[in-house]
Amino acid sequence: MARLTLTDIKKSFGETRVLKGISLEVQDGEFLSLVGASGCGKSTLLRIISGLETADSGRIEIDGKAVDQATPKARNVALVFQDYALYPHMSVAQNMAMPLVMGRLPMRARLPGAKFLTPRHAETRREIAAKVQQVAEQLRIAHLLDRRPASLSGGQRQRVALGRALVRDPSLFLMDEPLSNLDAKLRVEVRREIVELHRNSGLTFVYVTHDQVEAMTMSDRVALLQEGHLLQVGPPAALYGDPASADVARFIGSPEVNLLPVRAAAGALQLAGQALPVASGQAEGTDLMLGIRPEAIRLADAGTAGGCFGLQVVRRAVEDLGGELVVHGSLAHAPDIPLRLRLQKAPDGSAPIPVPDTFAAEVPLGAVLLFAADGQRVAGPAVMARAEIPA
Amino acid sequence: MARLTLTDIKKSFGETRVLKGISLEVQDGEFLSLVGASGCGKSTLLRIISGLETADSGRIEIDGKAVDQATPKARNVALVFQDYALYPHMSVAQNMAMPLVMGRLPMRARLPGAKFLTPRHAETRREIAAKVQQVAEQLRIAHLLDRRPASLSGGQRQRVALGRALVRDPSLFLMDEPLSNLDAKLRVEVRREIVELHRNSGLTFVYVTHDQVEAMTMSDRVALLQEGHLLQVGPPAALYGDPASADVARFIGSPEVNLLPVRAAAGALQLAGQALPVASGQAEGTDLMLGIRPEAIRLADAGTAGGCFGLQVVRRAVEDLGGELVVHGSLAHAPDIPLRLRLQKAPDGSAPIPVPDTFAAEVPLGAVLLFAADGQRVAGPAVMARAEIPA
Amino acid sequence: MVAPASLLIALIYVVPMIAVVLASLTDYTLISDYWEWVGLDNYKRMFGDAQFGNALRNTAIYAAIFLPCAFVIPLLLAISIQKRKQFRSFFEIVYFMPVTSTLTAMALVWSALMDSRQGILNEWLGSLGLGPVNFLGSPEVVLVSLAGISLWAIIGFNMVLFIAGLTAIPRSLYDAAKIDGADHPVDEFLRVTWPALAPTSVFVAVTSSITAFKLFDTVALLTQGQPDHASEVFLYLTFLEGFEYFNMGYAAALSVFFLGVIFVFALIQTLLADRTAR
Amino acid sequence: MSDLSAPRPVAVPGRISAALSRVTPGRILVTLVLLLGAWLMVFPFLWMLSSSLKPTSEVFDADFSLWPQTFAGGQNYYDVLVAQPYLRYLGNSLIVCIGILVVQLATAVPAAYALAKLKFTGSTILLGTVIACLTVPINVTSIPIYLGLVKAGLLDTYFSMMFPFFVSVFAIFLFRQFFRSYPDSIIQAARVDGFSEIEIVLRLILPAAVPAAAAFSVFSFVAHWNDLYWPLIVVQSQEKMTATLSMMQYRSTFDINYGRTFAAATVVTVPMLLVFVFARRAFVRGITMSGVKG
Amino acid sequence: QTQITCLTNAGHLSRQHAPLAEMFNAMQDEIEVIYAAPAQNYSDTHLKLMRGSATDTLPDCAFEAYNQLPSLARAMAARGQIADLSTLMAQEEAGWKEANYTDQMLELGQVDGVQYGMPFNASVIQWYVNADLLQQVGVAVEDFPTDWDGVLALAAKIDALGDDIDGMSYAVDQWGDDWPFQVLIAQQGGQMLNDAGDQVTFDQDGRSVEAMKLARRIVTEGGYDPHTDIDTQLTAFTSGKVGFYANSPASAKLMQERVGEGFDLRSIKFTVWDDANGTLPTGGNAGIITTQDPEKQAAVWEYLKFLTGPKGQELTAKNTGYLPTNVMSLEEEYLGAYYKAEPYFATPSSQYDRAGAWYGYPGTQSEKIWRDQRSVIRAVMLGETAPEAGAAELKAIAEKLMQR
Ligand SMILES: Nc1ncnc2c1ncn2[C@@H]1O[C@H](COP(=O)(O)OP(=O)(O)OP(=O)(O)O)[C@@H](O)[C@H]1O
Ligand SMILES: Nc1ncnc2c1ncn2[C@@H]1O[C@H](COP(=O)(O)OP(=O)(O)OP(=O)(O)O)[C@@H](O)[C@H]1O
Ligand SMILES: [Mg+2]
Ligand SMILES: [Mg+2]
Repeated sequence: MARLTLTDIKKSFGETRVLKGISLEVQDGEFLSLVGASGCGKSTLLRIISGLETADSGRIEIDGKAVDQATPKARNVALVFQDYALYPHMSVAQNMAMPLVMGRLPMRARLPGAKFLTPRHAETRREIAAKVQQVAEQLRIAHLLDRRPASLSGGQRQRVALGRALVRDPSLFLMDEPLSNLDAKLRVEVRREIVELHRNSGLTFVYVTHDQVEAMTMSDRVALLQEGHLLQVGPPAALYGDPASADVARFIGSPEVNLLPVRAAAGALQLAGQALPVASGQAEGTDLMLGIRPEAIRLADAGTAGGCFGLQVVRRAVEDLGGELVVHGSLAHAPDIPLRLRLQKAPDGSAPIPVPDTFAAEVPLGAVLLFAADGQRVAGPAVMARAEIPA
Repeated sequence: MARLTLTDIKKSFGETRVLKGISLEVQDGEFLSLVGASGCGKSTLLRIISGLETADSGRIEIDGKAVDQATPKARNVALVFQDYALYPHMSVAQNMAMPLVMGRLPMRARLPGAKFLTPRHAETRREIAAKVQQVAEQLRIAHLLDRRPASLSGGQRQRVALGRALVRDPSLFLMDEPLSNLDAKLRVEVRREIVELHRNSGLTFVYVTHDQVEAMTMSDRVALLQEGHLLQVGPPAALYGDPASADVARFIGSPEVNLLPVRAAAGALQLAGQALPVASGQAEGTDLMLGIRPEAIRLADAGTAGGCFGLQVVRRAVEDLGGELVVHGSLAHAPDIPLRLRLQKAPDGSAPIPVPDTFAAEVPLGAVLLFAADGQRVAGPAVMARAEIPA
Repeated sequence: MVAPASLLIALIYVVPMIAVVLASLTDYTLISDYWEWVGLDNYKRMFGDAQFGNALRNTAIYAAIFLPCAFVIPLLLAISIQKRKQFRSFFEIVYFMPVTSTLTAMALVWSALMDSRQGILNEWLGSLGLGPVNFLGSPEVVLVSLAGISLWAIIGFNMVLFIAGLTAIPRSLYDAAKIDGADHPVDEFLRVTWPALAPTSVFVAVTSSITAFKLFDTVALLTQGQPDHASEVFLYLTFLEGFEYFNMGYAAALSVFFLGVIFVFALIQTLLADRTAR
Repeated sequence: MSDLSAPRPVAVPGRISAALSRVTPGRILVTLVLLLGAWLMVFPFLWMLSSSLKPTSEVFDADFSLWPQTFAGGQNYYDVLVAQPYLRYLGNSLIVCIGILVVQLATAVPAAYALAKLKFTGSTILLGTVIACLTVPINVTSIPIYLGLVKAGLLDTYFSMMFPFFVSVFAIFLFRQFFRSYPDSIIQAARVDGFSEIEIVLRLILPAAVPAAAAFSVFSFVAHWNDLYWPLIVVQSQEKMTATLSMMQYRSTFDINYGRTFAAATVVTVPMLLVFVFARRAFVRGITMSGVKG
Repeated sequence: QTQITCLTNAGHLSRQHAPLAEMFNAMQDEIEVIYAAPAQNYSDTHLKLMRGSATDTLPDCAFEAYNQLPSLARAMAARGQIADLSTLMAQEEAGWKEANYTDQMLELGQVDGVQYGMPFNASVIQWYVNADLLQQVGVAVEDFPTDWDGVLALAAKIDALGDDIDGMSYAVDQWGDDWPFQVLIAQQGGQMLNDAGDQVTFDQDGRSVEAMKLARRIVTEGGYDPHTDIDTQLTAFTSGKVGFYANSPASAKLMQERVGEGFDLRSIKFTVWDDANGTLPTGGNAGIITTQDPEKQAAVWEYLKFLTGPKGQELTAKNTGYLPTNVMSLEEEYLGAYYKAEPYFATPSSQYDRAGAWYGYPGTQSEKIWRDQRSVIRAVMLGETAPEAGAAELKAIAEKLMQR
């Protein structure tokens, strides 16, 4: 049970300013995902929260108590390391049991050989072994418990690292890309385990991931870190549907959002000579960016529908993802402006791919996002038209 | 330029039989993805191909020449290690330059301090530096060239490991989950770099990944490894649309395929009491599995359309992935049979979520897969109805 | 890759050792060119030789004093110095200094410092209300004194080895240990430092015990076995027999026997430690 | 001025209190013990240095004083440095020590690597032999080696002074232990990158073992610099005398010039201290093993 | 010019050799003397020569301790590596030998009746006395007792001066060789071995028992402490904490230097029981010729003649304190005047007539015999063994090991 409050955390490594003032409040029991480009400081932030690294300035509070000077142990956090950090000389079972042994057994009973000298703790030892066994089964590594990390595959190691955190009963779970080396199937399963753990324990989670699906499906809120600042913090759907800036829109969603350079005109937007019927509310002549999600573009078989505007697209390449296609193309009348489309295949698996190289597409007016030239979101009709999504 | 032929490769670690006879032919210039559950032996296979590990039995040929006894150097393969394996005491630039230094400079010129003694090689050195710089820029790590691995983030390390392979001019590229620690945006970019490298170089690639999208979009063929055997090798679309077994269907595609237990009846299938109008061609009373991809199920707003069968679904949970929703439900008349649906959101971002807890859905007959109880694919009408997908 | 080393090992160790083993079966003296095979006589004689038992006992006692200290003190030093930011280099230099000393000269210094009447050590002890200690004149103390001198000379080296071993431990393990709650120094040591230091520890333990058994120089320079054979350790006895009494054959037999014992000891130590370290 | 000190009011109290919080009774105690130990370590050196400046009559005075009452350092050091060809002895010592060290490293490092990381037939036997040889003191093998050198007519040459030490089983064992913990994964990456095995050793493993290698180098250098046993056996002529052996020149059973002996000892020791102080940086220059996951 | 290489038992830059070699090289130019790299001490020299003999890598000349000369000379003679000096002596002009050496002195260099060595250094034990302490108990140095009872009584008196003051030091139990033990026998007029040198005779007439009793009295009456190691005793004496101290005159110069201004240091003839027959074993070393090359042999001979000649011995005595081996050197022009002026250095000359043999046991085990005997003597001095039993053991040890 813990509320985590970060106030203006700054951190530099030598010349490199990694965190430039991070303020963030994670509610008790919340599941917060931390996303951001590689090298943006996610791991560093987790290490600061856990107490392994000290911030150059700023405050960290857990449940309102400042913990800046507290040891990691005192903070009682569980951390899954991105690089696993397994103890090479211990078996998987010992690796996983470590936090429990440290937490539950008194010093006397932890000394080597104490096993035989402190029979009073046999009960605790059994409990620990049982817990390790249980978590190992959840993570499908029960058959590996006697192995050393060196003889494990990448994904197996990652699960051991995860298991070491899961056996615990901490106030705060910090996880640094804990599923990156798992195959899709296993990942879904373990993801579910984590979500369930979160739901059942009611503990606070801070979860670093670069997997959109994870961030979107697991978290209560997502925090997007970029160049040392938090760009936006909010529910996943808000980051996706209501991004505060072009950067956020660009980072969330895959394939990436289309950002088309437009200029405000009277009641319309000029897109490379084509006038789009979108009222921007901006002064005429202002340069803007028009954001369109790839899945918002659909094929216009029979003329542009109402409430939509049309685009002529040249097809360049097609990626088949099994259930859907990603079409890479560009505007027919401005070949240097690329356009990505995501097209659902027909349920029988047949591809809805337009046969001509150049085809017509349409975009509902309500589906567009408008950004100023500096990337800031511009309140426009697009926002007005958005509906709340029930979860 | 290399054709890789594996014949009946077997490998055990002590008791653990990891590879139980792998035969595989990778054509010259082909891009083959290797997928499979965590711990199934993908890395081991790559290590055997590269010569770091010796197979217990079996033959490896490169371009028809047996290389079982050849050193890694002689095989001239580039390998991206799953665990990076960077040289800890060398800068990023040195790490990346190493394969070139080793390959292009003679022994004399590689000795420490030889830089100043062998001016004749200054030209080569410049070329190497230029190449490193170029690859680093592609991978967006040019600003890190002077750093040591210890001061890099996880994703940065992974890119260095990748860069070390990319600078080379090998006969064979082996990559072990080279993008797992990158954020989605960067991953798309680097993916494109790799595809381009493959296209331009015409070299042979063996690429281990657990990312469906990578496997589907990058590869000419995908090989699925499970429990020491190759389950299926074929073009990505074939694995997705035309899986040889329930295991393959289950492994490829996310969310996972729905596998419903059915029994063959006269000209129909019995699904928990409901008769589906699917002709299985199997003896009556045979237990079968009906595979339905989550995206093949759509909402039936106004009665079931022609060529489809209908299902009543109870909604349990909804995951919002931004552009689409994953609905977890179960059959209304058999609550213990789960059902996953993937629903595209409307282009304006509004969710097509059925308001009632129980709703009607329909599945086109052509979209179903049929498997025997042992998992083997059953040739049925579903197959007949499939269309080839243009790429 | 092992060829040059193997060749040299053969030339420098194996062949001479074979010669020594052969010599142990003769009554060669160096004094006379005449010698004959005597079979195992030299070995039989060993067990009737009171000095042989005495030297064995002295060596064992010395090793029992020297070994634990030569291992534990440097380890503690390394741990407490390595973490230090201030004075780290100062302590490193100072503790390593004795390694660089010239024993021939230092023996003179030590004999002056350990002078049981006018020596500075006793003066210091006196000012603490202790002593005086008869460092080199008492049969009970002399082995302790010799061990002290050897420790003085070796602590710095073992300490530097331990520091080198400590430096090679990945930081991430300590991070993980901190997160797991093992931040008590004892836990940190037992769970991370000690296992990760195993190869270094094996080395230090094995070489220190061999060093202990090979004690020679300090005895030869400082006590020559005095008082009353009390510091006559094994190698010194071998030296006396071979080079003072010219009983080369017997000395060779002593060497062969003793080397056999140390070797078995060292090999067991290494293999056991190797196994547990894996 | 005020600009420069602007951020300080925040930073300084924090740092001081942080520093103060680190000063605990335990730490003070540890520091005191370390200082006491340090004093015990240096004192013999101080005694030697101080004695090298004294006339014989003062060396053994009961009331020890660091600075001599009668300064005899000038004469003592003159005798050592000027009155004899000290530079020649120094040169001999250098030649012998460097020669030994170079060959030792050249033979031990590859062998240790092979023992630590390669599987080859006979590796267990070789390791056993190495450990066996570790137990063999030069005293035992000196006669056979000496006889061999006489046969080869090599007595009183630099070669004979170095030969028995050309292979250091100590170094092989030491390096093996340090190489063992090097991650295999990185070695494999190197093989794929086209490193030859010898380059793996030189470019990867040795840099990681620098602290141990430096410690060994100093140790070997010092040991052979100070060695008296072997030079006494093989050195016949004054031209080949080492610096340490030269200390024996003015000593006899009943007569010893203490001041001069200690001056010589000081002069012999100082180069070793310098070697150490310069090599010390290498002792601590470990590298963070962060190239691999897990 | 002939170059000869010599190996010495002591450092060649020590006072013993350096000035002599320098002088010799300067005064003629047919022969150049150079010294081999040094050995550590007597036994190391012996070992080096033995090794050199076995491998035929000997220097041209060497200096070997009297007690070790027999075993070395026998081994080398068997291999034909050592020169018989009598032939060279015979070539000298008539009367030369008699003018320079007494027979007694020459005998020190003889083994089995052959003159292998020219006695270069010789020393008989003497007392070093702290005159200040003597004065404190009211005894003048001139009145130093001449019998053991007196000596022990005096030591007892000095010992009583204070806790940190010892009466005397005579470390017979700690010496590296049996020189001081032989003193105890010889000063009674005894011989260690019979004339044939194959039988132990040190126990004749109860001499070894008396020696052991005396040794014990040195502890009980003289206040000597066997628990104190030998270096501590030396330092104690030189820092004025011991009444008198037994050692070789070779240390005279060193003693003087170590004492400095500390106290009034004197030297005195050693106490002898049997004034008429008592002798004292002579320590020191003899020069031997170890080259077979006649030209070099001649050159070495020249050098040895110089070293043992009056000038050489004068310098040696003045530089170190050794007893001169050359009778001529006692004359006024060499040492006579010097000795009168420096009584502290003159003591050896006053013991000239006492200089007797220092025996080595037959066979090769002399050192081993001594090391075993030393333990017995220590036990006697500590009172753990009765003198009689001790004496018997001494003989048993010697007889057991002599055989081999
Ligand atoms: N040295 C070893 N000793 C014993 N077992 C090993 C060893 N190395 C690997 N294994 C086992 O072999 C199996 C295959 O390992 P491998 O690393 O090839 O898996 P993988 O397919 O790469 O998995 P991942 O996707 O998790 O990286 C695993 O179950 C692993 O535990
Ligand atoms: N010890 C260090 N010294 C210098 N720079 C460092 C150090 N550690 C990290 N950095 C830099 O700080 C930045 C943030 O690193 P961090 O590991 O927090 O990134 P990340 O967000 O976790 O990235 P990834 O997703 O790739 O793991 C990176 O640019 C990295 O290069
Ligand atoms: Mg990270
Ligand atoms: Mg793997």
